[in-house]
Amino acid sequence: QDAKVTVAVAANMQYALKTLKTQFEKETGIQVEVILGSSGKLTQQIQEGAPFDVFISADTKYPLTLFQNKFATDSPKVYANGVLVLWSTKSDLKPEVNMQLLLMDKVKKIAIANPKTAPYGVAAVEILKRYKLYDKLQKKLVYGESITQTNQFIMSQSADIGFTAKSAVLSDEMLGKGTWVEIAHNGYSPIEQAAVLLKHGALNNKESSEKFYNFLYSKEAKKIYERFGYIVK
Amino acid sequence: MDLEPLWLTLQLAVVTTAILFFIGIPLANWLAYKKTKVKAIVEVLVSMPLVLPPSVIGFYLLLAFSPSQSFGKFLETHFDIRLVFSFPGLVIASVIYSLPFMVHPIQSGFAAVPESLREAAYSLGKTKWQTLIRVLLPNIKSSLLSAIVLTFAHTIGEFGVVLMIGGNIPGETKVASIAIFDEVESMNYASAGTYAFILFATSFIILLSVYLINHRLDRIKSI
Amino acid sequence: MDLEPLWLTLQLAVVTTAILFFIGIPLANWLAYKKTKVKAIVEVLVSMPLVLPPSVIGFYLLLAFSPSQSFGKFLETHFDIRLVFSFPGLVIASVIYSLPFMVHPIQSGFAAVPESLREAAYSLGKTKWQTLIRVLLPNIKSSLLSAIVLTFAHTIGEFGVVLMIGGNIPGETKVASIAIFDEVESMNYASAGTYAFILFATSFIILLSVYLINHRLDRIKSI
Amino acid sequence: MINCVLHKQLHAANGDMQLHVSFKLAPGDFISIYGPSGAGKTSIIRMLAGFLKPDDGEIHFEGETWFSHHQKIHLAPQKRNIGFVFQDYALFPNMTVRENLLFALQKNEPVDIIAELMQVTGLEQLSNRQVQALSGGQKQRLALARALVRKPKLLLLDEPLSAVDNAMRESLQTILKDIHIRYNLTTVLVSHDISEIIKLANRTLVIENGIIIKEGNPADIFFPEKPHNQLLVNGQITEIVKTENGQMASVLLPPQIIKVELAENEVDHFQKGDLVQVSHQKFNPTIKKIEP
Amino acid sequence: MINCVLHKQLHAANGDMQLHVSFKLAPGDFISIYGPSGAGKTSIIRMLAGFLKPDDGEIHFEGETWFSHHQKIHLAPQKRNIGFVFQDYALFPNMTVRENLLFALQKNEPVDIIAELMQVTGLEQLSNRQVQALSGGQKQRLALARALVRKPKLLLLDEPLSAVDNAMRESLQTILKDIHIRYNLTTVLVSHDISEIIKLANRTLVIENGIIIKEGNPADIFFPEKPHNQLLVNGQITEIVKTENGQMASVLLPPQIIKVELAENEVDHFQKGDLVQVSHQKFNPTIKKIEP
Ligand SMILES: Nc1ncnc2c1ncn2[C@@H]1O[C@H](COP(=O)(O)OP(=O)(O)OP(=O)(O)O)[C@@H](O)[C@H]1O
Ligand SMILES: Nc1ncnc2c1ncn2[C@@H]1O[C@H](COP(=O)(O)OP(=O)(O)OP(=O)(O)O)[C@@H](O)[C@H]1O
Ligand code: MOO
Ligand SMILES: [Mg+2]
Ligand SMILES: [Mg+2]
Repeated sequence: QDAKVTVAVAANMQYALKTLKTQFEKETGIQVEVILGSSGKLTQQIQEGAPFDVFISADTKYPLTLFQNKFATDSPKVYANGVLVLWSTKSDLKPEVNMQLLLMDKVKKIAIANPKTAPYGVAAVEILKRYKLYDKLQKKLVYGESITQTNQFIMSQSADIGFTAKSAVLSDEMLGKGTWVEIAHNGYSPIEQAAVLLKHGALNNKESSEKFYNFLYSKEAKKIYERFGYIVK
Repeated sequence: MDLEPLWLTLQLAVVTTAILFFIGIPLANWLAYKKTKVKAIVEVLVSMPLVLPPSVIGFYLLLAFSPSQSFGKFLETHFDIRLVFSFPGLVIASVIYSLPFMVHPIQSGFAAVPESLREAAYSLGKTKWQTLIRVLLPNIKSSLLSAIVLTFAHTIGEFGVVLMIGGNIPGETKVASIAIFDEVESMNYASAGTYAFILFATSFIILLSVYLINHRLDRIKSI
Repeated sequence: MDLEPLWLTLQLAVVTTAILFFIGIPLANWLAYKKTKVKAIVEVLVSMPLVLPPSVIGFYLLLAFSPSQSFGKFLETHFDIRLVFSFPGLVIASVIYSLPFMVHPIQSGFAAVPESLREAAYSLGKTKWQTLIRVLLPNIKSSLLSAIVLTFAHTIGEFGVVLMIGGNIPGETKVASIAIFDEVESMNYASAGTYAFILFATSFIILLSVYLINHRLDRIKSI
Repeated sequence: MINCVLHKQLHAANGDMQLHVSFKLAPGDFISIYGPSGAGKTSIIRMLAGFLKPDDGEIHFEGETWFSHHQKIHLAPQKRNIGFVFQDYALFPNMTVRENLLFALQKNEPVDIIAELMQVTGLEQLSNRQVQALSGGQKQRLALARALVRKPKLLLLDEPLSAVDNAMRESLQTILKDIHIRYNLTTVLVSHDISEIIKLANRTLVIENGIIIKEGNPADIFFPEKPHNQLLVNGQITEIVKTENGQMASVLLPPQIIKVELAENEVDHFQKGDLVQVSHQKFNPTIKKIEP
Repeated sequence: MINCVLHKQLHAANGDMQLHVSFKLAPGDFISIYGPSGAGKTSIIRMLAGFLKPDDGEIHFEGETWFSHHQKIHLAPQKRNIGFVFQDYALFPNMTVRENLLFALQKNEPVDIIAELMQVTGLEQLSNRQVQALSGGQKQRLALARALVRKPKLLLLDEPLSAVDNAMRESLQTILKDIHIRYNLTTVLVSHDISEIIKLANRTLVIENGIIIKEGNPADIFFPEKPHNQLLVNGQITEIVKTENGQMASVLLPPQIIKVELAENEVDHFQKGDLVQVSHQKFNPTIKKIEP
């Protein structure tokens, strides 16, 4: 009966997680139930008592808060570093490393994740500020509730271009759609993505939760992160 | 495609409608026949879910249900019940959210029954309860039908509140409206479209049937 | 605290109500007096936003508005208009979303005007338009009031649709209901509470006024 | 024996109106309440039934106190032993004729009364009819029968016959009269039909503006003049034609038209359509019964 | 000159009913339509007004074709030169008396007609009253005045006086008659009041089940018997008392009660409340006008 683990997953990890999940289920026979959302939203829900066993965040700050507020058993452990990309699916728009193209007239809307709740949004704002574009572009910004909604804005061309996770553009769903460019890693603070084992999991579902949590740091897992563009140290 | 969200939506709609049916009848009865000043206030409160943003309703429910707040804490420590992110929590939220859709049609139904019908039953020595069951309800069948169907359909459409207090847990709180949002976000337009189409078609058929049945009942009555 | 979302909500509600007023009157007029079979279908379509999940409405609007789809592309290439993430897009969405709240009360209002009043105007040589302006509308003031207020309040409450097509742009599409959701997600419960309270209080006062004014009008009429 | 003093402030069309009445009913009385629209007739019997609460006063019925402002008693309609017949019948549309009557039957009462009442009111054949399918007169009889199932001591009737046609009214009046005697009732009838009142009631209250302005035997109240030997009938001129001797008016006195010679000096005075009073001195009539 | 042939399938309470009528009106005619409820009276004048579209037939009015099934013509009510008076008055509640009349005035028509009509119908004093504050008779007069503002050639009246009391009816009938002559109208009156028809109309159509069953002069139609010299009046027995010679019945013949001696053998035959026919041979009456 305990052969199930409920995992709250930051939206950028959803593509990698599909593969992780298949692998883990095959190895252990334990079912993985995935709840997606922005890291901030999931953190809020966990604090309100959501019944999640493991939390895979897009940064270290949110899991740390949970640990400090006694919703997690251990301090958070980084599993990979995220990479930010600039992506467009419009045929007449080719993202460049030099971001001045964002100022062009034909770029009407730029999608980023909501910096209030999504670490990838924070990184995107940081990069725009670094290039002194933030104030000029503020009118063009639209905010996805999480990185998924951001992807959706770019994919449907509702936004002409946008900042998202590299894992997204490498995913099966989006592979080969539009063009993207990786943002220089020194342009933003490293997106150190960490996970924690939650109290709920430790209390109600110890064995499976721990198995899954440990699996996140296994060799096989690391290979999968790399395949989806994450940097693993 | 995962049919669980549709199944869950159906369960939620059935349970909510059933509960509201038993809350709605006495409440509508009271509103239709009382003439106190409290009535205006209660009438407004019943209508509030019509005009309040679901996020406002969701916010207050979140405060009420959260185990860190007094009511939620009380439930948690004394009964080991947690309403956020749970099906019972959704049911309570839906009951509040769909309340006006049950109460309003029944109230108009009661108001349309001639007063003399109630009084006739009283003059025959019948209690209010007997009068309600044997005389009033059988004579407002078409209002009851509207109320049930609207409540059912509106519960199917519940979204904002669920998003805030439901937490998208498969098999527990991931209802169809949330699943559609989710699928759209993950760009599975095909399955979003399938969910949406099923809900659209269901609502359309339900609503069309009510209109037609109501017209039929009206005609039968007028003959 | 940022008051812009509240201000934006107000603008959206005013514009939507104004537009719906001019759409709602002819539509309600048609529904109240036509007896064709098309009518039942139109009646159901008008009621659909009542029962469809906002996420379904939002999904279809997103498809329609997206510049990669035909309608959105057409607007973009010919008129340089993009409806997603824009205030005009929200207005269109709100108009669809709140349609039944404008049409239903006006329709019942028209239906309650005795047929002979219209016919009397016709027999005096007045056109349908003159009859509408000079006879029908002045005699359904209280229904018009209900319609306006309900539409206004319901637009304030719009959430799910805006969440899907709005993009949360401050000053453009970040209306109060979205702001509340946002604040709750980022755990700023205090400011979520403030927004929620303002909306709650506004809705309550608006609704209470309508009920009281309506009762007053009813009483005046009955004397 | 009913003894009542009633005071109620009513909200009439043209401002407030004080209803102030007091009257007594002896067992077996058939009293009628007569008066213009809005005088307060319905209000009075609604207070007797308990549907409307008086502002002040008392109602005593055979030793029971049904209402007393000072003692703060207001017995629910359910607990007053009354039968009430509504102007709009108020039959239960969801039930058949028989079901309407069965619904009225009190627990543990024998069911015989139903058959008896159906027979008295001539409804046996209609037992399983839905009430919508009844004619006006049949509905009226059912309403009456239903009010009697409980064997009330006090029967209250609010203009029960105003919506039925003449022939039906005749026969229902007869039924009403029989029932009043047969079940030993005290009956209060609101009516605006003087002929009906004279036929049925032994006493009349004439109400105006919430006050009893006259009270007594119906014939005395409505036709206080002494019987005399002259006949006056109102008619209408349908035609005026020239004859050898002057002019002749045809006067419509339903069911016939009579001819009246006009004197020379009267000719210009009359014209077609005029309402006229026909009089005839030294009148020596015979009468013949009209079978309904 | 109006010439019409009308056919319409109506959905009556007890199944469908075929309305099939054809009639002509000469200019200046005042015709009345009489018949039981549901016969199709209202339907006929609604078809004349253009509110209801016949299934087949024609309506020709002084050379204009208002309706023709074959030519597919159905003139809108706005384009027919009619005045229509509704049973429920259909006054505009959002306007005062004067505004109701002004609304009816056509563009560029002189406003004098308003004052004239207010004077003819006695509404001058009420010019600025809201219509809700009018009495039934005042409302009726206003409805009539409003229908005449347009100076229609054809005036259609649907039971216009059925809701007013007797005295008011009298005076409105007189106004109606004067107006008919003064404005040279052709008038069609739906009425179920025979006395009213006799007073006002020069021709009557009697309708039953959608068919004209009789047509002609009102007095001939309703009282086909020859005037004769016997008087029959219906009355009601209010009392029977013993006298020395036998029994004496008091018979109510409003406005009086007369006394009739009963023969020995008749005594058991009569009882209080009975309706009776009073007859008197060799009748030689005089008449006196009743001033309204
Ligand atoms: N519950 C009530 N409270 C106050 N006023 C009332 C109430 N019910 C009726 N009235 C008013 O009292 C007045 C008398 O009404 P009532 O129905 O007793 O008259 P009525 O004599 O029966 O007239 P009608 O012949 O038209 O039936 C009316 O003006 C009515 O508006
Ligand atoms: N538009 C319509 N289409 C079909 N049937 C109709 C229509 N209007 C009325 N009827 C039916 O036609 C029948 C005759 O109605 P109408 O109103 O002409 O009768 P009436 O002679 O005026 O009766 P009353 O004296 O009761 O006013 C009724 O049974 C009515 O239901
Ligand atoms: O994966 Mo996130 O938490 O939406 O940036
Ligand atoms: Mg009354
Ligand atoms: Mg009619």
